[in-house]
Amino acid sequence: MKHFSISFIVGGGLTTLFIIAAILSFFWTPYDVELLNIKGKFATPGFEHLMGTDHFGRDILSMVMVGTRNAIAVSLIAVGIGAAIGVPLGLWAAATCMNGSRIIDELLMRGNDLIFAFPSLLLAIMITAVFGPSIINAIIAIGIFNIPVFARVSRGAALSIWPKEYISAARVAGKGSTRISYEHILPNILNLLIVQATIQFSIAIIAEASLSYVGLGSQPPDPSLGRMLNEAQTMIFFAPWLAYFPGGAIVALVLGFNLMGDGMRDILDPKLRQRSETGKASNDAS
Amino acid sequence: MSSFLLKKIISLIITLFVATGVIFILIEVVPGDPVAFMMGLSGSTEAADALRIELGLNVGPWARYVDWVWGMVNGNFGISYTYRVPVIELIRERALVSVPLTVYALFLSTAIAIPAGLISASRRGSLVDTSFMGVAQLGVAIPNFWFAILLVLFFSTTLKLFSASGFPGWDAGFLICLKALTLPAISLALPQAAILSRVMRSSALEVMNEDYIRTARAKGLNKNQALLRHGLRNAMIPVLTILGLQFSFLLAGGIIIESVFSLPGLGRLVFQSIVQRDLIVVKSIVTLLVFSVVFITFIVDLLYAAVDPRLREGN
Amino acid sequence: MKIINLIIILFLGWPSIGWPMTLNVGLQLEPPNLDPTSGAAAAIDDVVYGNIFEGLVRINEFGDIQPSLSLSWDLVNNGKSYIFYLANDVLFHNGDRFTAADVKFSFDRAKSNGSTNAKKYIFKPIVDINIIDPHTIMITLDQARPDFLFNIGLGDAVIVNEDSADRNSFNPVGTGPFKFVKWVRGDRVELVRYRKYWGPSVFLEGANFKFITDPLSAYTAMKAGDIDAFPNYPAPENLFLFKNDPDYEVVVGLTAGETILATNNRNPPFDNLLVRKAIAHAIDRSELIDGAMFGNAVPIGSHFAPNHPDYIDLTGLFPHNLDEAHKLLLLAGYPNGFNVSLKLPPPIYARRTGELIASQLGRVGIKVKIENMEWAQWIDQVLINKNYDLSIVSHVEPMDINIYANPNYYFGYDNDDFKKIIFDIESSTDAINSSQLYKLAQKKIADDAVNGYLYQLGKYGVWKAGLKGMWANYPIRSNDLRGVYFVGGEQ
Amino acid sequence: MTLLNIKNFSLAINDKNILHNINIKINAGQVVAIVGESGSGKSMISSAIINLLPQGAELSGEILLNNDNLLDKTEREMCLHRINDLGMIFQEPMTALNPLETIGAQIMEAIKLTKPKIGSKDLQKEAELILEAVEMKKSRFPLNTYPHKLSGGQRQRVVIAIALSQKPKLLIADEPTTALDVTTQAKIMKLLLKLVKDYGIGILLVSHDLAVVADVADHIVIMKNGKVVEQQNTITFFKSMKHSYSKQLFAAAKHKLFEKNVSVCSEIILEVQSLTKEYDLGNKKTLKAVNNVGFTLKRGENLGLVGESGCGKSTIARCILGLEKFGKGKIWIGGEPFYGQKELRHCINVVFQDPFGSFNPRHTVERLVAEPFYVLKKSLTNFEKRVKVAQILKLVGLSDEDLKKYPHEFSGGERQRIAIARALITEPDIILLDESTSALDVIIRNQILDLLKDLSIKLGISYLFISHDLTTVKNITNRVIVMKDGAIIEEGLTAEVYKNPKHEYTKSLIEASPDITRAIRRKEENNNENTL
Repeated sequence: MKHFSISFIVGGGLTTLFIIAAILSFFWTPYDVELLNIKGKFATPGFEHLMGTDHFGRDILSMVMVGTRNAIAVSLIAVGIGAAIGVPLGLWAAATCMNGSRIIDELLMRGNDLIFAFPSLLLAIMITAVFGPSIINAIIAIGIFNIPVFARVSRGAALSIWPKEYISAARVAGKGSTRISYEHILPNILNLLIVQATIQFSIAIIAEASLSYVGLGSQPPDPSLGRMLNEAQTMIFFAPWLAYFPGGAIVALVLGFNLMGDGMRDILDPKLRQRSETGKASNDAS
Repeated sequence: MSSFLLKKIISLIITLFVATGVIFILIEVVPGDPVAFMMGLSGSTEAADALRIELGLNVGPWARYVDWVWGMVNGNFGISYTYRVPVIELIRERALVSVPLTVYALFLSTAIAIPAGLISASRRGSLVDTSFMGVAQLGVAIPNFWFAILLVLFFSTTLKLFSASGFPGWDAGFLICLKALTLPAISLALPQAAILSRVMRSSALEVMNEDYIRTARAKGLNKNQALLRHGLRNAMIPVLTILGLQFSFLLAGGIIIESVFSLPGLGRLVFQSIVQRDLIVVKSIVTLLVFSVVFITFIVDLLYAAVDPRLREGN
Repeated sequence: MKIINLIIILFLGWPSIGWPMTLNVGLQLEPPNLDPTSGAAAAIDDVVYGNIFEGLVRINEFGDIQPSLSLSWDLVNNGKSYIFYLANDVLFHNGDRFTAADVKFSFDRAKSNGSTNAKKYIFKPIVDINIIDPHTIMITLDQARPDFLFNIGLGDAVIVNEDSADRNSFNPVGTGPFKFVKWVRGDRVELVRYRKYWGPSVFLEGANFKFITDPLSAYTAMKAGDIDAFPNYPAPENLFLFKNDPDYEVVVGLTAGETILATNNRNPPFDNLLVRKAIAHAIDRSELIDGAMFGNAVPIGSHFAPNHPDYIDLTGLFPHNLDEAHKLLLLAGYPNGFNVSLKLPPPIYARRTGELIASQLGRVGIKVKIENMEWAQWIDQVLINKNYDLSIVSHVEPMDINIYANPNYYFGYDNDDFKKIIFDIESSTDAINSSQLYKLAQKKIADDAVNGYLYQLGKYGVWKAGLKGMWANYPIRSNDLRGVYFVGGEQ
Repeated sequence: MTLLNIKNFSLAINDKNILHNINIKINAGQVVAIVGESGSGKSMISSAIINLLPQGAELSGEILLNNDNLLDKTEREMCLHRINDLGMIFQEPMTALNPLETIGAQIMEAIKLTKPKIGSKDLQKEAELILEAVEMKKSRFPLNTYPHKLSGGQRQRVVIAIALSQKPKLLIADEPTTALDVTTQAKIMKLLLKLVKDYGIGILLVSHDLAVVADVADHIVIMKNGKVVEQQNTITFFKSMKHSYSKQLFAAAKHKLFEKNVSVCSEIILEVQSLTKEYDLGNKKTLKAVNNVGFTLKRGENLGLVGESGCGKSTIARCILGLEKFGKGKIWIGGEPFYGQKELRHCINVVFQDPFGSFNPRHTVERLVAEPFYVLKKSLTNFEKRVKVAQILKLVGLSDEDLKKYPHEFSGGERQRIAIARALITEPDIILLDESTSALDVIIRNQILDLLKDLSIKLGISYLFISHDLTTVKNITNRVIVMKDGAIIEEGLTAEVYKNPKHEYTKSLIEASPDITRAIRRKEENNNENTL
């Protein structure tokens, strides 16, 4: 248990740090991120600029702060979209499956498979080719791929709840499957969904970084971590800090969320916790 | 079993068919005329019209869709707008880079992840476990393109061990090609290995709680023997799923890695084709990639059956 | 020509170790195909022009018209007809002999209805092609056109062989000093010296054009020695690293690319000359060149290449002056500025310059929203549908100031005085007069501040020290390798 | 000769004391039974002997196997002991075998551990022999059979075969028959007993059911809260048990309810008419889970529906509850055809088996018990609901303080009371009891049965009591139906059927069901024979 608390504390700490930085960036950054100062370009990290400046003389710390905010915003909304559409679909599929009409379930799941079968980055590129690169299209592209994930997870979890006796009891009380899904199933799979959401969130951060790395995320002058990395690429030989800080920010952000997700799983998901305890049980003490 | 197979194959075909529709519609709405693109900033309109006829872009969308799908059914993927060679030839050339790269990366990630996951699981909570899983966490968190850049910096420019970019072609020799693919494969494999080792570990841990492991231990097998002889195959089932997903992901997901290392792979071809509006190439490759995903899922299903006698007998 | 080679050998010594050698040339863009007469992509000419294919005349490194397949020519009929005297003993790479019939075939093909030649307009004025004998041909135009000779020196007008013309896109057959070997798509095109070349023999045994899209890879490939020369290195910010390295030579030259802030003159507020002038004052070229090109570019004040003899320096016409810009905006009725969009195509110069321009215009109150797009979208939205406010692009066609005479071009500049100037240029056969007219044209569009004139796009040659004969400039797109050789002990 | 001697053994896990000062001896050829309710720590003893304990376990005292302390052993030495001296059988036969390997491979692996040099032919022969020994014929169960082809009882035989193949000196059987049907249970127990005799090994039998062990054990150990409260030779134990807890257990095992004295009206409130339910198995095969079943339930009557797992009784329950669509047949509730419509649902309610799975863990007791109000036509105010819920809770022996509590705050028995409260809240005519007491410990089970009986008399409700356990049904129903393979094979007044079963199967069921009085009698007879 100790091991997991540490991961939760480290993860939670990192995440909180980034969230504070992101919120702070709404009100204050050390410098204006849209302020270009060619004369002050490539300043090395120091007192004046903690993380140095880039090729336009912009303050990297400020850009990392705003970039983090953008990454978090994109990921949150994208995961939110995925959950908002995917979870009801999954619950619906599970309900119809339990009612014996497998057609809707099959249709939904095959639809999910179809989205799953599309190479994600390619589809995102195609979506942005259709609508032009923008932060909203990045959200849509990432959001679409979250739908099947949430649909699957919630369907699977719901299917494990449906045979429970309290569901039968609710059905005996005359409750329909929609009401049962919302009253009994959803609250009981919520923990699992929250854990999944943290995982998806960290995946979305990387996806956003990849998209903006190829130039399809948020557009300049709005800073984005992925684009900063892309721009830094050719300058890494003489100004490596341009790449170290945004790259490090992505890694720390994802790491933070993953660790927190792991810790949360142990706290929130009693089944897994129980499992991990019985897991210890089979490890002998000799 | 045969009806199970038949059902799978039918659903495979339907999925592909629907996929072609989705792809076609998506491609149709992509703005930007391929002909205008090819003509550039100062191309003449007359030449553009001639080109349009030459490329078969002067007919309606429905006719083009039917032509395209019917062509693919007959193994004819059409002629690339920009390269003017059969698409299938382009795909074959690129697949000769992408598929080996994928296999290589998958081999690396499996070779790292499965032992690491097993060791972690069997020494749960130990220093080894904690450090392995710490590295895995880090591996999941590092974007692969960023990792690739760091690798290039270190191996190509600092150590000058590997050639930074390009692919010499298979006729240059197997080892030379393998060397050219090594850094890209590592940068693709690391995040995958991180994910895989976590799956392997948790799957192994779960299996270790199973009653049959206790039976095996009661027989007198020690923990590791019990895990290897009775746990491994059972634990491989979720790992297989992930492996299947990773294969498809790697096949198409190497776009960025391919461009960092200047590898002429499938991913870069599609990316370039989207940019150049070589839509017939985009359509065909995306279809092919979708097909490969569906097909690999199918293979994984068959593998399940090979591992699990319960599925083999179609229960 | 052979004498020149001899002189080189006598005075500079035999190009030493490794000669004859195969040169590895790095290019950022891979050509979509290898037929310069059908595609518009500059990347095709990058590989094939002067190496595989030759025209009747050849544009050299300095933009001069040189004899090529046509050893000399006469202008007759008041400048309406050209008589070309063709070289003897020229063999195509497939072994076919080159004759006047090939010239006729090539030009007729480019002119025909089904032609997909991107520069069909070159051939439009041709009214008659008359084969006088197998090595003499007369081409008659509708009127005197002084630019015709330059135009047939372009890649779009190279001479092709009837038997192989249809396969040139993937198996090019020309008359040049190098022969096509193979194309590993996505990686490289291999050329080898053509031993039966009709002209002076070249030094290189062969050439591999390697395509390296990623600027990072370009750097590492260069540093690792995989590439001998990058004629147009994609990252100006790295040039100083090579400059500081004695193993490499950096040659910054010029391209024919005028980088402009393209302005939609059709729509308000840019239909207002005061606004355009205000923008011209708001632009700080030195900051752009420093920030976007890392100092490696030449400022321009009009749409004309600075290395052209007829060039006049107009960069002082609208000096960087924010007060002046503010004043003009106030006069134009925009005291608080306005909102515009800036649509940027993919090249890195456009993206970087765009961010700086947005910032510079922001200083005078013009709020710029940047929209990055792919080329296809850019061509669709900006070039064809003219749906834009501002854009940044380099016009890399040589001598293309005449585009301002086309009111339907995406600038939307419709000025009768200017059209008159261009008309006079096109029909003038007098060199001194046309030079005057070109200067007039430059002045006219600069005065009207049609677009923001920023800088001439540089050509950043990076190659191993000791490599000689690479082009320093890109008057047209070509990496003509006929004069390339190594000197010195080490490669 | 003492085979195993547990001396002053105590166990704590993560500083929580689990076992206190345990002293148990087992001789070769002797069956020692440890009996206790769940949580008594009985299973921990078996885990401790074989040394497969959870992490963080602290042990003190001694476990001597042939005077050799097992607690001093390294893991490697313990492995040797597990191979050569100790065998173990677990509760869950369904999961105790590796599903991916054949039974032969799993047995041979065990043999190979004891005889590393054995040739493959001999190995195979030996495996076949041991399967024969557990009464698994080679012709029906070749070595290459996979576990999923076997029933629970057959799998348990394989597990026993694995344990026996190593010729252990001590066999630890932890609830070996709890998961099995009664007839199978009886057979397995008989098999175990035979093996003790044949091989002369000692058996440590862990069980929650005094009746089950009474038949086979030579020595009985009663455990409660990690302590041994009493241990005796079996016969002596039953003759003169001293500890009050032992007496309580004994009484519960013999439990007899007071006679039900309600008048059964002639009004039929539930009628099932030729009900048939088929499941599609694919490949054009169907399983007739329920085949042409019909019966009636009268007002005030308590009807038992008995059969072993898979006989279709649960399917019938689900059909009656409107949870499952059925093919042919009709169900009438209160004279009206019922096919799951909301209007009739208030007439019938249900109490399920699992006291833990019956409640949404996120709802309060108040909300849980009030859930069936949903079926009523007129909706009640929250206050009305609360009053009603409080009343009902009192009726089942809980207080209104429990209204705001969550299910996990209650014990199993209390939860079952809440389930009953929920079933009663709409004042239904029928309550379906689907194995409602089988997951409970004996003492609690009897309390719940008493409560049910009490409510039945008070409220005049009819029960349809579905169970695999004849003893439970015997005491609460007027009439009983016995099912096998989806069909009714015997039906009659409960007392009649028990006294005078007509069908062979019913007979074997009654014969196999553990009965403590009968077991004691048999034991004594045996003993007398031996002494004579």
